[in-house]
Amino acid sequence: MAQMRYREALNAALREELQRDERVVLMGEDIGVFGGAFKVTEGLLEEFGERRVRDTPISENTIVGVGVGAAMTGLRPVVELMTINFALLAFDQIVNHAAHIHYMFGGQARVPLVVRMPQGAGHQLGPTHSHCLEALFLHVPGLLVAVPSTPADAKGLLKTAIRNENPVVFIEHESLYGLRGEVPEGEELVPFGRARVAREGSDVTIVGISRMALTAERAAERLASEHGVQAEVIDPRTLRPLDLDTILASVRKTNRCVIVEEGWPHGGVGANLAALIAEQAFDDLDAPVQRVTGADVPMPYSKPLEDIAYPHEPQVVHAALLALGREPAIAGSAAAEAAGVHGSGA
Amino acid sequence: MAQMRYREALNAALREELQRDERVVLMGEDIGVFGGAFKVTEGLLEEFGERRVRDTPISENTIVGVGVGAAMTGLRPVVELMTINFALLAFDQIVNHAAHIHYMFGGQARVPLVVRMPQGAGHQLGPTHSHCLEALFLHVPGLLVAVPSTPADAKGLLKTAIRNENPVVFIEHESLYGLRGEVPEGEELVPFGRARVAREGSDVTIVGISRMALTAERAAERLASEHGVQAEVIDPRTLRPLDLDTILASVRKTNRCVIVEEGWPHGGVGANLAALIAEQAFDDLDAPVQRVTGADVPMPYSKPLEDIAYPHEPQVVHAALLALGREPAIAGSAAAEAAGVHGSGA
Amino acid sequence: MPELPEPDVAREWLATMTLIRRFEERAGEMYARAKVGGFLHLSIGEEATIVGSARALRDSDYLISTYRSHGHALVRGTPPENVMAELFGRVDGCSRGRGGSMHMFDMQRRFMGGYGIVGGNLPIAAGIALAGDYLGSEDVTLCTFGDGASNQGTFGETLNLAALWRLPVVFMVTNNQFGMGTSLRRHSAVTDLQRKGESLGVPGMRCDGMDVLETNAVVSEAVRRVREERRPVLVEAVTYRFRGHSMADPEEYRSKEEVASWRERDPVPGFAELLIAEGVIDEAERQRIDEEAIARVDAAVAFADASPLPTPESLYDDVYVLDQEVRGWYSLETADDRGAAAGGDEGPAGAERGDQRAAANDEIPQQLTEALAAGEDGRERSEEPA
Amino acid sequence: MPELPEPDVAREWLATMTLIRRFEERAGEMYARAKVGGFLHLSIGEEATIVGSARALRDSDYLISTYRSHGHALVRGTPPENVMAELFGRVDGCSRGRGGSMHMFDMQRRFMGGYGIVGGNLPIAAGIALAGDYLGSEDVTLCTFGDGASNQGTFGETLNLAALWRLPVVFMVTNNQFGMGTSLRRHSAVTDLQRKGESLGVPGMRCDGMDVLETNAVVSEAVRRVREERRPVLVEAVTYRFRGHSMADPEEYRSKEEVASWRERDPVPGFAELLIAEGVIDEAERQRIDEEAIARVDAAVAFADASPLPTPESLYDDVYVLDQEVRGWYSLETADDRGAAAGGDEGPAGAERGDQRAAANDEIPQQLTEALAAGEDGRERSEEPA
Ligand SMILES: Cc1ncc(C[n+]2csc(CCOP(=O)(O)OP(=O)(O)O)c2C)c(N)n1
Ligand SMILES: Cc1ncc(C[n+]2csc(CCOP(=O)(O)OP(=O)(O)O)c2C)c(N)n1
Ligand SMILES: [Mg+2]
Ligand SMILES: [Mg+2]
Repeated sequence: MAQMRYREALNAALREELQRDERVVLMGEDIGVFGGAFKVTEGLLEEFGERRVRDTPISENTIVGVGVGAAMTGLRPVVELMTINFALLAFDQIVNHAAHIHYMFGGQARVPLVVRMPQGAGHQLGPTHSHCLEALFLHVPGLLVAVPSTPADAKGLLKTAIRNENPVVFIEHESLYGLRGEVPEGEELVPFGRARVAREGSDVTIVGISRMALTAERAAERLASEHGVQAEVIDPRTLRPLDLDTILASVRKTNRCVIVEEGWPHGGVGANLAALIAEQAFDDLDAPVQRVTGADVPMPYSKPLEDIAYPHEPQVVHAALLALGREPAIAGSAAAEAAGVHGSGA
Repeated sequence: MAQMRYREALNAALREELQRDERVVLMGEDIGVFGGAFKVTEGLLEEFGERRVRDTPISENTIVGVGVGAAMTGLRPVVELMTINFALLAFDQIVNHAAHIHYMFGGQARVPLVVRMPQGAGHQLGPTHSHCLEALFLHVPGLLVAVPSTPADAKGLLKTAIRNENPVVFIEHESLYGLRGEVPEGEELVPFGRARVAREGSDVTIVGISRMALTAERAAERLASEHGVQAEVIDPRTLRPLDLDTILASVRKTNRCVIVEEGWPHGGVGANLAALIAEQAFDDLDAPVQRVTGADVPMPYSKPLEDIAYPHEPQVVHAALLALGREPAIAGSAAAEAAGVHGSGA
Repeated sequence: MPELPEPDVAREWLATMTLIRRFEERAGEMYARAKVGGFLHLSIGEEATIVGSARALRDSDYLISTYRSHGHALVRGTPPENVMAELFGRVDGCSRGRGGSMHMFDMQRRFMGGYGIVGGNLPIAAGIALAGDYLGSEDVTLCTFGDGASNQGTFGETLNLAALWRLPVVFMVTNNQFGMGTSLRRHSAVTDLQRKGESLGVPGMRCDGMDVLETNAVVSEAVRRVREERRPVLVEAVTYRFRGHSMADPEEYRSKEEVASWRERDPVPGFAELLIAEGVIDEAERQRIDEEAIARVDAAVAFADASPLPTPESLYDDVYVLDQEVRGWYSLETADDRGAAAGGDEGPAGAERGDQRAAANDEIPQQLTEALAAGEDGRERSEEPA
Repeated sequence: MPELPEPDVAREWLATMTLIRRFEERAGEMYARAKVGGFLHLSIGEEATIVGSARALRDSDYLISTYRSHGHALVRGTPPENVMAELFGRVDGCSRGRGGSMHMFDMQRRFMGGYGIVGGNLPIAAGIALAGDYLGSEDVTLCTFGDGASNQGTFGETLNLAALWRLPVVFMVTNNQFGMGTSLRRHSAVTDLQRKGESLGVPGMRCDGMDVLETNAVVSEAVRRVREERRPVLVEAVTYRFRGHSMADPEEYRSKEEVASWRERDPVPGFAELLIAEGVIDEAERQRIDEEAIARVDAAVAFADASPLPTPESLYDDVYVLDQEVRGWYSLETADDRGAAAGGDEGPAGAERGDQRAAANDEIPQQLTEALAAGEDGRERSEEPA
């Protein structure tokens, strides 16, 4: 085990895969000479040269499309988009092409492409640079979607993504790049479709998506120390495929569930999980699934607004207590509020 | 009241608004000389001239962006995208720009833009031309989203959309263009955020989205005649804003709910509604909300596959009976299936 | 006039152009008889552009096209049987019935597909060229698209990137004078399309796309330059589609006279007459070539008719390439399955289908098929000519 | 050398360039002191490009820019107070604290905004020009963007459309030699950027963007042509940014010597010295202009510091323009509310907020503010230099 930052873990995964497989090629804006906007690709140009680490013009849709074509004919491209917000420019190549080509051409062509990008708020980057958009990708059949929250998962899932035969949307988080954690040395692949149980507990299940897995863990600590509540915290790690089993098993044990995500509430990951859980474990739920989500607004720049526009521990604690019937249900209110809790007391 | 096709109702709405307000301008690929790929704009170039009915080059992102800029400075542009699949090329202008400008610039600028487009399967157009993507738009704060299913609503909602001060994503359905129905004459605006109760009933609530509102109505007839079940059918008409009140009131009466949509299951409209209903009416639900959705596949061309990849009455009837506890719950199965029912028996 | 190729070659060109013509005429009939669904975009009138350009390629070179690509599949050697079967939506279709007219594909023959999104194939072409270049091959990629597509953002993005990275792509704009119902002059500020790459570092060439000899000569030169100099070239082929944009097009945007005057330059009889005039073939051989084409198309229709429709069970096939990393969405495997999976020995049932769906209802397809047969859904044929 | 303008005009140009310079230097300091969040993209070195071009406009003309736009707001007359307040995230910010450095806006002064998406402003510029043209005004739109943005799909799409529709836009590419850390030669196949519109029907011009006189002369001519001929022009302004792409940029992609040699052509002292040499101002006046700029910036900082932060209650303001058609998402209104709404008399509470959320928890902001003050979220400053 080594201590590594999330960024370094990603860098190590890229380096190891570049070393292992000559077909792996990196492409993206400023990933080479500049070393990557978030320095994830630092040093790779120097080590592997311009043939394998390719700076691109600013042309998001096209660089993803170049990745699609190269993947169809023998390479294993890893395309970096500087942030997920710019991926909206590449939505056509990601959805209409990468996701559908294998099916549309009757299985003849494969698109083993990884599109990496960070998401997330917290750095006051405002409405064009801060959103969490995993829900848009999770909707699309043909894509796989990973949302690692720890350095170990970042490395292990990225290696798996690069070796996978399907197009993978690999969503990192800007606020996690500096995070340190234990990372197993060498060839530790983390499989897709296996959730990580970050903390065991029997009172309430908290599912945290992307960075919110860590927020959920901190909330769980506080629930234990301040409220005597033992929360089980689950990080699904991949949203497509989804390890619903692990989540359902936990909910069947705790009978209460909170889902925490940073993205917008409507049509979000939380809504999807809440629907699945209610469908599969209706009789096991003693209270409605609570969703803690980002606020339903474009992300504002100003710090006090940004701070309350995405979830933090207090809301998660609050939602868990609500799920446990330990806080009064809050009726619908038109008053201003933070990124907040959806659901009513049981 | 006049009998009109859905297409003609849209055409009438455009004509009336062009007549009423000099600031209304139409833009889109082949909407002028060609009369529109689906003939929605037929005759309007002849009547209003090239200044107001503008054929554009094939440049989806840019024509939406031109609409944004024109809307910010005094026009009320109505942009047609030939189908919703091509809207993925314009996602950046729709989300990062149209949806966020009012907020991002502190309320100074308004974007009274309508982006119209049809969606939907049924014509064997294959994976790049058949999807239902309302869930992608419904996720985004700052947008309004309309999904009319009848000629009257098509006309009334489009007129409302054109007069609204916000960017509206107006989603028509390819298979509905030929549908006839009663349309009130003159200035009948249909407000946003008011569901249509298409059929009253007390046994089960069926919410149908876009074309699926009609499928739900037909299923309800069959439920009544073949199973003695009285279903209440609700068409929300707009997904942002959403008239959750009407849906909740119905669910509080029937205690059972089925949601029918044509789009993909994961992160779909149905998941969102199911989550909202479970949160707001947990104690009123006697069974899990059932979702009937399109299959989780890119839409295949071949007719027998396309036919089963989106919902029809039988699945809706089946889901309603499941919600009523009148059919055995189907356990998870790996076998092939049609566009299908999500949920388990209570 | 460029020199005639060897007689056998010239005969093959004529035969292929004739095959494409006869195939598409028949496809149109089959569409009218509702054997074919969706849209049907015919290239009738554009056969010289297709054959002239594709015959400038080696077998190992790649070809990539648009939704108007029956001819591109045929010229690459995809059997008409499989192209027709695709139109019929059958399992023997060259995309197994998944793609239809707009999404033909033949990996084996390096026909990298038809694409329904205007402009969508350009970046993919650059990627294919990149892979070939990277892997040390000499292969060139020929990417065809329409005049209308030259206004799409991917055009500028891809040409710039290809020039910058010196990718071996021949971009060929098939200028058939219209993007749907919008004439060149009404959609593109610069109508001299060969010049549209200049500002992007891509030199241009032009050929008369109604003349298979000139098209072949110009594209051959482009392919040679691209292969040797390792940088892209843009070729404009000036041509005309004789039919509507797709079958539903009433063609009100152009005059009958205009169509008639282009039809006078019909490339298929034109080339046949040239070969007769030059003594390469005689009238009897021309007849024979035509009859052979018709016979092949007959066989293709018979084959397609006999080919099975996909079964409902195949709906979820090939959404994903499945291996043990790819569990299905719902992942409803039991603890036992999981043990097996961890051991790397995963049963095919779960694995193949990826467990994508929870609440299967195997009766539904049956009920549905009946309901649909009864016409309850009231579906009509699409009216979009797109 | 183009002629000098009237002395008062020349003085104003110098004063504005100086103000932009001093403002940005101070903004950089404020960033280092964490008064400013997010990214901060400075235009230091590019002031002549900004002032020279903007002064070619009438007040009623529109200007639209990118995330590097403090100077564009200032040159249009937005008070430095409001620009600094925006950087500080305050309610008096020119975007009310919503946009920050990348998203400045001033509707009143027809500064149509900074945009964080590279290439995102081009179509919007065309739309603004369309509206002006449509409404019969003579207004011209000046759209500035970077060399890197010229590779984005919107560039080709928008220039073609603007040429086709004869829209009155001056597209100005501020060629500062880099898109982030990628030099012009490494991102664009054609580096003579004024030519990048030729294939799109947009004629090009070039100016020395370090020279405010030349920039003004060339852009004035472009504006005149565009206004009279009603068709777009592309102007390349050749310049250099002296600072990193944003504050976090270690600038390893270029040499100190290169930066130093461009700094010798610093446009602000350069123009001041010219005015002294030409006898328009003397050294004392130059000093005074500089001191005035510093004083204005001091005042701006004081103003911004005193301006309140937005209240939590304002979070949902202006997501939508609300009227009776726009109900909130959850629509939790009671039957009574609905009655009122139907009567067209809707209470402001529901209407203003649009009832966007169901489960409000008014205590949360309070708790959160405390938790965040305690540093529990472990947030760090963004390291992206984007
Ligand atoms: C992105 C996108 N926009 C619009 C369409 C609808 N459409 C299909 S073909 C076509 C015209 C294309 O014209 P051109 O590129 O000249 O090719 P041609 O059809 O003439 O071969 C249009 C607008 C589409 N398929 N994809
Ligand atoms: C669509 C998009 N892609 C990438 C980025 C990240 N980014 C911000 S500025 C920049 C470089 C732009 O260079 P240029 O257009 O030359 O403008 P300059 O910064 O030099 O003024 C990049 C890549 C972005 N903001 N938007
Ligand atoms: Mg064409
Ligand atoms: Mg630059």
